[in-house]
Amino acid sequence: MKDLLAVIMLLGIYSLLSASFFVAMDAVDVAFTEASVGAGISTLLMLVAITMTGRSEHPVRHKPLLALAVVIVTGSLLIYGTLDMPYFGSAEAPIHQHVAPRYINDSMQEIGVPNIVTSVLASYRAFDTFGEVVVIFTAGMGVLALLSVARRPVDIKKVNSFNNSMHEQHLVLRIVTKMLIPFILLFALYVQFHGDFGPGGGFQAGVIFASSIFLYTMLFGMTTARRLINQSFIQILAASGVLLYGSVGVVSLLNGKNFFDYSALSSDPVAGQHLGILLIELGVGITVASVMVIIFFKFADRRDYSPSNENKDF
Amino acid sequence: MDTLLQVSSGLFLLIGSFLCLSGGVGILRFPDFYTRMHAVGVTDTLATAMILTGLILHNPDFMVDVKLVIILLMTLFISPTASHALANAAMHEDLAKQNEQ
Amino acid sequence: MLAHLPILQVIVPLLAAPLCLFLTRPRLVWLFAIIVSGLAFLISSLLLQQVMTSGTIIYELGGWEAPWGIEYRIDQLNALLLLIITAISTVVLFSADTSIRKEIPEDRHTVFYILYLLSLAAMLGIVATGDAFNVFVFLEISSLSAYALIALGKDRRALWASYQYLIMGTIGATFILIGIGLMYQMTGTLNMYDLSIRLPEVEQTRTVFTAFAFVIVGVCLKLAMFPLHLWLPNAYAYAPSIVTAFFAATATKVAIYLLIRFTFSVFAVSLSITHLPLQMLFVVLGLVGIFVASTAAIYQTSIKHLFAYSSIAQIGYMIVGFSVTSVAGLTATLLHLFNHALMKGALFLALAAVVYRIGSTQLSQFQGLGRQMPVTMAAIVIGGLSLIGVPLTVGFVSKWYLVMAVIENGWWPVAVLILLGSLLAVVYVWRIVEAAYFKPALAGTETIKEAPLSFLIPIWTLVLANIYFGIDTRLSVQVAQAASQSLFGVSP
Amino acid sequence: MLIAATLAILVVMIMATIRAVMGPTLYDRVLAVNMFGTKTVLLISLLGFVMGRPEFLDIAIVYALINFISVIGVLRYSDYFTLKRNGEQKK
Amino acid sequence: MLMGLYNDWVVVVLMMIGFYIVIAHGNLIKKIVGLSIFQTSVFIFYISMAKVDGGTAPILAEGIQQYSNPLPHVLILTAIVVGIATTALGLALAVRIKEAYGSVEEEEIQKKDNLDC
Repeated sequence: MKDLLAVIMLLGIYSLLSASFFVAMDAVDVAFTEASVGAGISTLLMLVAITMTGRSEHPVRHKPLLALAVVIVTGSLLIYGTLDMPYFGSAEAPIHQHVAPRYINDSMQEIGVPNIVTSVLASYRAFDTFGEVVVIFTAGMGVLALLSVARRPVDIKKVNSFNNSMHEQHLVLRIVTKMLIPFILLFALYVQFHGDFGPGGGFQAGVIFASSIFLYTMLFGMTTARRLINQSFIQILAASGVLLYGSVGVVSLLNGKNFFDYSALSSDPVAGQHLGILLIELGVGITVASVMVIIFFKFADRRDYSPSNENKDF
Repeated sequence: MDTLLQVSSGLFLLIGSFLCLSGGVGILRFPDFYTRMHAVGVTDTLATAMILTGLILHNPDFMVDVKLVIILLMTLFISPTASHALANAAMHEDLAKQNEQ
Repeated sequence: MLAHLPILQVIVPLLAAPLCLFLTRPRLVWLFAIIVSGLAFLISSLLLQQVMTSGTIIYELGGWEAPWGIEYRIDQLNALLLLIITAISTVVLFSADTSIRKEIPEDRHTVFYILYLLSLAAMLGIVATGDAFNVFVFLEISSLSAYALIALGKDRRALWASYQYLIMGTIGATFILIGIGLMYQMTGTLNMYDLSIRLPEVEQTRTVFTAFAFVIVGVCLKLAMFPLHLWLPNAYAYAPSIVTAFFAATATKVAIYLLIRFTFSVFAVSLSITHLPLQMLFVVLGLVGIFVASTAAIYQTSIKHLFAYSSIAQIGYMIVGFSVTSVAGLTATLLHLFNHALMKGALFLALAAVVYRIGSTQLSQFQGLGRQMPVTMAAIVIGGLSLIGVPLTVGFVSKWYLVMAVIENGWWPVAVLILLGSLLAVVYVWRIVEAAYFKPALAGTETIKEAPLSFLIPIWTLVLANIYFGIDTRLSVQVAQAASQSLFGVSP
Repeated sequence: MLIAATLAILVVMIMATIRAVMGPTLYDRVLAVNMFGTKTVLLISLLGFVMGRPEFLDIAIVYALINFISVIGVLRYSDYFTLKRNGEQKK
Repeated sequence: MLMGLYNDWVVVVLMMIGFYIVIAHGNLIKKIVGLSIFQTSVFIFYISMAKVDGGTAPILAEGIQQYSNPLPHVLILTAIVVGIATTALGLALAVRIKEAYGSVEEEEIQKKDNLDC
């Protein structure tokens, strides 16, 4: 496969397939995330990237024998390692005996949220999730550091006329999109606040929210989208999501409990847990949505203004 | 009443599966892009509608039915739009090629 | 508030990073970062003191007890690492403002400090946590910020170096993830302490063997241990000078910490050493690493590359000490870890000062610098002597302990090889001295002045620490010994 | 009947994958990916019923949305290539 | 044994395909695609270990006794996020490299670097 565009589409299929597999394996939350991230966001980012780096791959000249050897050794080590593993689906495996039973049996009394994944994610292992939000924030800052361009566009008129010529042919798309976007936003809100009861939560909601903005940008052009969304405002928003998450922990510290102990938030421990989960999910959602938008905009900006495109006839 | 629902649900699912398969054969066997597009575009929308209707009839739970209806509506919107956009883009490329020649 | 110190250690810099976006001027952000880093340093010294007096501190996050929630577990080893990281970070930050003015465009300064603080917080998080998966998460934060920081370098090769690091680093992290998954599958727990209790039951299985292999290879990729070191020299050489100074002194230390933690605490010593030919493997790789990297260092034309290769060689020493698997050997490794952070911090900071003045680190540009920048060059010379292991510097102390530990184990040839390795260090340090002091200055360089105070003060703080801990070894040796004893379960 | 429908959809998914790998044009691939996406939506809805917990249809909705967005994305950015190429040729 | 472990072996093969793409291909974008496949396969490995025969999704409902293990799901949610973060940063680097070197092929970049020295 030398055509990277095709490679990326096949990657999208792989991602969709693995997400269906996750559903079959009962991991509904994971399937949700993999679908929106793997098949949605990362495919889009790769598409934008190859418009800048070129679409075809050069043939490999030398035979990668060393690579093949490394892969075979690693693979056989892994196969060797699987030989003593508990069998697939067996309920006697250690992982179903040791830590997990408490989550399954007691999380309803301790946290009061039917979705066990949410209660483990947001309360028992809240610090991991905080780390996850910081990872996303770091990626946003990293992309900001790498792809920021000076305010001065190369030739804004040319870029605009190029973009417009592209949009004119999409009248039907524009109308359908206009109808869809409010629905997508509504759905994002539903996912955000329904995460306690069903699959979903802040991360998925953030991604869905961001993808609606991507859709808008792709069909109505960067200039229109930028009029809608202020760059420095969205950076502040990304930071405040992280801070919202962190401050929930700080509040419990100030109340004399341990960091992220949500029972400090209310007189009734279970109600406190509920409130805490709601707040941190909100923080996650805000950060994820705004960082995704930052990343996407930076990529798109770079393409329109990058010096390498300067001499090209659009 | 119940048996009637079950039977009709099964029927819908059957038709849906058949349409699906014919679409699948179409995408593999048809000679060029536009004919494939036709096969997929038509069967996709109809098959989805059939299978989802079958599921709605199958299930008495209200919330689930609402979600199924939402999915149905969305496919009815999205599928033809995507097909339209695709055909449109392909046409443009073809026209561009012809202009060159 | 004293009870919450373990979490504050990580959370203060972590929450400070997004706060930077609210500050308008880069200068303010810099001041803020120094304050935060200083605060972290204060917390880590308090923690070390607390641990030395009252033993291991356990902090349960979210109030959930250990195998269900995530816990922070600070013993002597962690406390020592926390102190090293925060100290170096604070000292390095003092010269950051002056240095990056020359090397990074103005509009990226705020982002630079944010990434720096994130990287600091993530390293502290890796060290403080007692949960295997949490290690992975924080490892990724530190790696992502490292990729971005390295890519900020002026040269275009910085981008390529950063990309290579990203690929290698992600492969390493994914290997660690596979290893953690296999361990989890056999034991059902992610908590390190719990793992160490439950792993012996299943230690004979092939799955645990594979898990161990994957974790070790993953960590060694991050560590840049000899055959897996290819990403390191370019990454260090083309990153902004401040970043190099910070990472050279801390990042590899964190990876060494992980190696020690996984081999000695999580997998019991019996498994890691007795059942596997790990000891031999590590000694050989360590020694080969020392020689190959030192020889490569001799042939470099850029001083940053030279010291980067020397870092790989120093990692070799730590690996040798570590593979002795006795209290003495581990003490030597920890001492060298501490001392190497001081030396490399001083050396790379001095290089940053040179870059600030002459804009390059090519050896040919160093001619006559001994007279033009006497104070900076003196620091480089002392740092170099410390690398060689001359008495009265920290380098001597750790080499001494290392050789003693090796001899105690009866490995005479290894001890001789270690001393031979030091001779190679003499050669590459001499090349710098020769260029700086015994060659005439290049034409047109008369205007070069001594580095500004914002460089000299931090550099000399580190250099003096080099000398102080080379003479008064009580503090460092005591902590290192306590840490290695606790790892082997020997009561002091 | 549910299981039969699931199997039929799996077969169609395989067919779509074959077309996506074979190509030959970009648009054939996009078409195949789009078809694959809609079939995934159906598969997820059916799987929910087969496994007896049909509450999780939210995922299917997301799939439908994402599928739409990625088709638009591919078209939007492939336009970019076509126009760029045409521009270069004119020059 | 075959029935009990076939699933793991398929995952291993998938992982190794991804791993091979990362180390054998010279195109920077393709390397990132490889990383993505590698990571997704590790996710599949984690999720398949969480499955219990006869269990259902870990969302509590009345009348259900057997749930699959929720902990690997939580870990993988975090890991997916880490994956997308790495992908985004890697792509950003690739874009910058293209601008600086005019190419995203490993061989050409190395050739240009050697010329610089």
